Amino acid sequence: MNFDFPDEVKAMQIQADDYLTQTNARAAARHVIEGAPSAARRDWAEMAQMGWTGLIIPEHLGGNDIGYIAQCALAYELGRHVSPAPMASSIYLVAEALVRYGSDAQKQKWLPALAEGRISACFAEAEGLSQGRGDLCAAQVANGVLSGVKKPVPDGMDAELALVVAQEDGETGLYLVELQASGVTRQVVQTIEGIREHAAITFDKAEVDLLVRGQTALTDIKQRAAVCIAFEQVGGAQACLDMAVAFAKERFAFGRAIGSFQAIKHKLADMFVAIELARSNAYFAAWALSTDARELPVAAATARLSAGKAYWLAAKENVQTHGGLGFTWELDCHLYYRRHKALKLLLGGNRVWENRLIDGLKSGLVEL
Amino acid sequence: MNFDFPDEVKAMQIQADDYLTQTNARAAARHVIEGAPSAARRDWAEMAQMGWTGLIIPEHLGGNDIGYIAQCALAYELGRHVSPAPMASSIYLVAEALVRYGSDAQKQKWLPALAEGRISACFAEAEGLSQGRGDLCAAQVANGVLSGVKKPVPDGMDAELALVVAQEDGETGLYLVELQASGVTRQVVQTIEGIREHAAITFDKAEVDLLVRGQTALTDIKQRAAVCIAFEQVGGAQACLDMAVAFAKERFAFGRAIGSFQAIKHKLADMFVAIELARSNAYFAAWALSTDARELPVAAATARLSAGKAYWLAAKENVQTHGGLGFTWELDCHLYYRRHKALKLLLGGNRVWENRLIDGLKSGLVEL
Amino acid sequence: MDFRDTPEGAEYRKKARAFLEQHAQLEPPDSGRGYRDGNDDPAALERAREWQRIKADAGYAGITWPREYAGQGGTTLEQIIYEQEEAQFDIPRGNFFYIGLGWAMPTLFQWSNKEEILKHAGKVLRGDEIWCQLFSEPAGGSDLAALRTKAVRDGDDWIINGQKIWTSGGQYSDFGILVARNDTTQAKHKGLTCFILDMKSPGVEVRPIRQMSGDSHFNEVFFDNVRIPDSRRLGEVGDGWKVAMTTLMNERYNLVELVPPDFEQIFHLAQNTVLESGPALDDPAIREKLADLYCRAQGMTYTNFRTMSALSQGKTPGPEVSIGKLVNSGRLQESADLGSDLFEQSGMLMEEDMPMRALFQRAYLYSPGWRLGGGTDEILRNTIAERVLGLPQDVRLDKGVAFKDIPTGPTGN
Amino acid sequence: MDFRDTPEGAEYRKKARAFLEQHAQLEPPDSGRGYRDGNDDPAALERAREWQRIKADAGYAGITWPREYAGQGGTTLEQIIYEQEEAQFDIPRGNFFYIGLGWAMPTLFQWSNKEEILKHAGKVLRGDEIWCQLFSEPAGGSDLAALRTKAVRDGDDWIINGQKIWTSGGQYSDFGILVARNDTTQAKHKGLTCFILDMKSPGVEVRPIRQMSGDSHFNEVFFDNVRIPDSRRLGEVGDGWKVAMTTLMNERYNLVELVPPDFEQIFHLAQNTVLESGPALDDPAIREKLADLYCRAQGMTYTNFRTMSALSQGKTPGPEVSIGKLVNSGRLQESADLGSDLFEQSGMLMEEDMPMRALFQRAYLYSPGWRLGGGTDEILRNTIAERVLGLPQDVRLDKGVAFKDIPTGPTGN
Repeated sequence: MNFDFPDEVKAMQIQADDYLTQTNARAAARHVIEGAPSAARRDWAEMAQMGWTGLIIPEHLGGNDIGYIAQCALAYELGRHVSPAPMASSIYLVAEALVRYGSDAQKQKWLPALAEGRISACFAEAEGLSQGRGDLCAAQVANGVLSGVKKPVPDGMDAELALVVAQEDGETGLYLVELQASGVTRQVVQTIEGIREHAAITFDKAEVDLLVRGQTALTDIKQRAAVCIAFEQVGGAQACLDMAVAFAKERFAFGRAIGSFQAIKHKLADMFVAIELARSNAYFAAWALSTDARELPVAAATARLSAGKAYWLAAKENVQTHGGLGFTWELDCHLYYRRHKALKLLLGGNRVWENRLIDGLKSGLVEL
Repeated sequence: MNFDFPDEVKAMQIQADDYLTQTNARAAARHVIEGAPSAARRDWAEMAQMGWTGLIIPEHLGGNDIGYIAQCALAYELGRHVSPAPMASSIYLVAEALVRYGSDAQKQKWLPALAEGRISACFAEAEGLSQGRGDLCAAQVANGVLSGVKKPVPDGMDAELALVVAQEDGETGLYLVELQASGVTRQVVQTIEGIREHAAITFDKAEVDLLVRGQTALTDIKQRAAVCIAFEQVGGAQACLDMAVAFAKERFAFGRAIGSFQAIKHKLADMFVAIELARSNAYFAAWALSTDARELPVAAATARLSAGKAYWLAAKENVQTHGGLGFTWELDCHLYYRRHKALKLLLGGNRVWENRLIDGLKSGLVEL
Repeated sequence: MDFRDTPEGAEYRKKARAFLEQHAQLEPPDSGRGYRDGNDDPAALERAREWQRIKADAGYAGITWPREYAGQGGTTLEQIIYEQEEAQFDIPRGNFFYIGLGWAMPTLFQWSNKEEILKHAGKVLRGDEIWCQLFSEPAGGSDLAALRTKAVRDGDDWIINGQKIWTSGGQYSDFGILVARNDTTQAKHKGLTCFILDMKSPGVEVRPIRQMSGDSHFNEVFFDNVRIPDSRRLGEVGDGWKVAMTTLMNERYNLVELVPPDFEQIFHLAQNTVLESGPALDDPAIREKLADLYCRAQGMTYTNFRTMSALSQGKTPGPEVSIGKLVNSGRLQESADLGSDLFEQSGMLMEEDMPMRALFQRAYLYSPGWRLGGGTDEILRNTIAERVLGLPQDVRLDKGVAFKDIPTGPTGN
Repeated sequence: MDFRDTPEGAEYRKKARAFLEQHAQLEPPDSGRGYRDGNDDPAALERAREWQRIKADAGYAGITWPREYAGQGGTTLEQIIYEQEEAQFDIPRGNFFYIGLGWAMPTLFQWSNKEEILKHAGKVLRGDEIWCQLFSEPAGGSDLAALRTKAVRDGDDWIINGQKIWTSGGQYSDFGILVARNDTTQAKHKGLTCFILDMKSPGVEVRPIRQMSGDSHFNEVFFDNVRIPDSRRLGEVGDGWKVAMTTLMNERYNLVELVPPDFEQIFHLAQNTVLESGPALDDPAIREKLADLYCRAQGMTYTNFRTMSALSQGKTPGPEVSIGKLVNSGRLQESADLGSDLFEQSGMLMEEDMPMRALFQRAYLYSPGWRLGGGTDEILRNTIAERVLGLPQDVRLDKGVAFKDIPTGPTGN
């Protein structure tokens, strides 16, 4: 049994941590939220140079094909440093969809550009307020063109390529759309997160290229991305715990470190417990992702729910542990508090994943 | 505004506390659970003498008609002392049903006997495992006789009279059944609670006397009883908090009272908060009960849910605060832990009452 | 048992309501009004001042103030009744004056002299003079008394150096009540003294603090050799903690104020949201959460009834008054989280066209502050445990130790 | 990344499974087996002893014991693999021998001598000798070292007076490891000494404790001038805490054992229960609770995989091992509560014809004990905070104070 990242992945993870520390990913996140998103773009090219964008892309298409385990380890670091890079949009979702469902021509056209960081991509599913309902999708494709409005689309302002969920003849499909083409207009929308720019994208008879039809493919892509995002969530939660522990050791009140009070100690112990459970579940999901195991639907849902819960606890109680300071803009606590919500809602909230988990158990996908 | 018990009710409450302390209601509860239920019977007669059984029964029918507020205050004390008296069965449920729905003859026949404590009564609704479903009731009445099995029936072993929920021609009805009559057999069943004897009652063509037809009457009686039981729950929770606080002040570990550790302090503070919220909700429900207010369905559900939640927290964390000792038979912690479950499940669990609450809000029963 | 007003209370409520109906509209449940909405608008202060004058003229300002200081000589109950009614109306919000009205002046009534009080009372009542509270310091936090701002006697003056934080309204305040340390060789709670500070004194600098939500409702205030005449001292030298506590007791009471969204809003939201499975309000998992929030909301409403009952009978309210802020800040954060989750991926949107102008999303960002300000959750639990339940104090390392010798960091330990 | 066994582990598992299949049947998920089921049957000990002999003969007893003491010289991993497999079979339960096998003998291996060890090892392996642990005292609780049982030297003997509590298996034990205080003028953790006690010695009295569930799985043990020869001392005089800790470290690890109902049972129950609205498993509120329980159950399963990975690579497991008991006892109580609630009014019934023989109802009554034994929730959180997160210790009033001078009650404070 070796239920741990392999050594070469751990080495890559340390490199990633170094890079994100040196380039100060948290500061980059702060630039975006303060209205200067350009730094994220520079980092994106550098990340591609280090091979981060090509981990699941075959070598002949410009990637390095190192695999999903490495991608999960990297996701953990990106989450921990609350990076604003469009990795989830471009790679976990769009590159993933291309790798699994793209034609040779589609792969040739887009994957090298994504692997080399020349472009970024976004995943456009939500449609504003109707989005509580997965059965409703107003965006329509007919005669090869798409009309409709998608919002919020994370990383949608900068991306060259969108993967759009739309209906055609009453069936759900995934369509590739070039965003510089005519019939596409974009507008920044304000969200709770702010660390990634979100767009409202209006398609008015925009040309599309069908990637794949059917709800199954959509579910497949989302649950695969959910595994990587669970690692981002666990990483974010760990960063919150680390911040809170460091602060509790240094901050004194009533003549002693606040970390010597049980109210703080037990709060942080509970965070630790939630994070370790989530980490273990994420590991299993990474294995299921990397081996295309039949357990994947249940494993992905378990990892996601557990990571979301740990992140919520860690994000809010990190603010609380920091006291008034934690509530200031100046400290980084709020970056994680904001990001928590974005990661929890991206790909659908808990209700969706609880159903997927229980339905998976009912149909015997895993042995109890 | 006088959102508090009136002085005369408070005086009665003090008397009740004195009586229950002097006669050692907790010890009586212990006798029942240890298999000697006779003490409860003796106390029942004394309680009747003090007028506790006649609070909602008109004077001309042997009661004192002091009213619901007094009955709620008394319920609080009975709950606090975890009394084994069949008050909920005989009075909150059966006497209540007779007062509200009985014919003159039925009232004449039963209410004086109940008010004077000459008999006790029980409420027979549950039917073993099918009972999760309120839409299923296998007990059937035809041609004036009842057949079916009811279990668990709290206080069913001792009672002379049962109020039975049964179906006749597809409609739910409430029927009075004399338990010493032929066609009735009873057997003790073991329950989590143990503080009140529970029976399985088999009716084999037992003669019945129809009290009232219809689901509405059943719902009405249950929600009225739920208010009194909420007071028992709040009283029980308060007793747990009092025990835990006293223990935390006296028990020393690491050279100091365990009540000086934040883990214990904050646990007990949380109990206090839950209990005060529940108490306030119970007060409002008592007002609604005593005035037949249109808010009653929502008020009863709110009081019940909130009291159940406070009792669960207080019952389990009282055991926890007492440490290993709390887990022994010798201490009284477990009496409350057991009773909590009985009161939560009697009249139906949380799901039932959550639906009643939200449905009540939807139909505008209360102003938001 | 009755929760209706006493005849006098009912009469007062009727009049207050008539006054409000004459001057304002009822606020609809879906107005989306959030914490300090409109406060950042430059014209907000002027609008609030206008409303304050209308209230003062009608006798609804300084309801509990003594008549000799231009107050109404009314009861706390009347004050509460008025606030309950006002909360239902769409009036200019902003909370510019509540420190002066509810905290600063009552402290002066107890610790200052008639002449000084009369200089301010009328202006405060009409919103012409604004006060702030200068207590919290960066090094203090929950350990309120650990403050380091120094007051050194110099002839008839005191010279102040140091820094305060979380000063609400510092930027537009005319005066503040300041507590500073006059002697570091005394124990922590001793050696403190209170003053009235003219905020326009040389050496006072006010800088806004940006909160995690992006708003700036608070300030840091720096003192660089600021002079305060000894005549503006409140209480004796060394009595500063006692003086400060008068005011803080008021604060604890006042902070039980409800911040939107309350239950009404989350219910409204669930009622108007449709999920795949049907109306959100019919989903059992959502019903369970709403029922729980309702139980706490009503629990607080009826707990306030109990407090009002005590007040209307001239009694001191029971220990149940201590639960308000803890309960309310917890359910605020939960409601905000639940409300933004209802919309799945779109729940992140903070656009104006979101239901109730994205009230739940905004509340998600301001709710953490409510678990901190006016006593953290942890401090409030301690207070309940010690003052209500009578549990022993935690071991105190700082008790009876000279302030300068109390450890303030890991190396000093 | 792989959670399959190593080739050696797989081989070991295969053999263990073959052995188990030869001697026992798989246990079905609805067997309703609860905590210590069958333990109270007078014949249980004999059945358990029989099974223990079969295991010993096949080499599945004392898996990690050194070969020189009749053990298998195997790895912790092999031990875990065997236990994982055994847990799936319907074998005689009773836990009569685990203190001897897992705690007492390993302590002797470290602190006793070959001659003494060889006197016991073979008998313990075959279930012919039973051991108990004599640590906890009424005044101790979470403050384990606060024990008062006295050991006074008298020639070549020690004379023991005092009382122990929570002694599992005290009534049928042959020997026990006792820790007693030999010097009250030393600090709490000093002045303690460990002994091997022959439970048949004159002056030893064992009385059962009745638990809140009505069962009696534990005892009080009283010592009235009990004599122990100095040759049965473990470690030096005054080293008792160190010796006791060897054993307790083993205990913390062993207690991560799962007690039914686990997720499998609650899922099975929900799957087979029909509510008014349809199958319980399709109710969103129940789905939410089950999903949460599943996340914690799997979280523990995979956390154990991480521990096993470390062990199979010869590394020390990481800090994640410390979460097991806290997580498991919490979800045990929640599952028991949820499972009994599913049946509304009938959920109180404890009859044999309830689903899984009323497992959930029985668990409701035994689950509180799991939050207490082997370290309370509160102590476990402290341990995680201090040992894993490195947070500072709480202020300790008893540190370095002579045991006799440590306050033990309100008057002594």
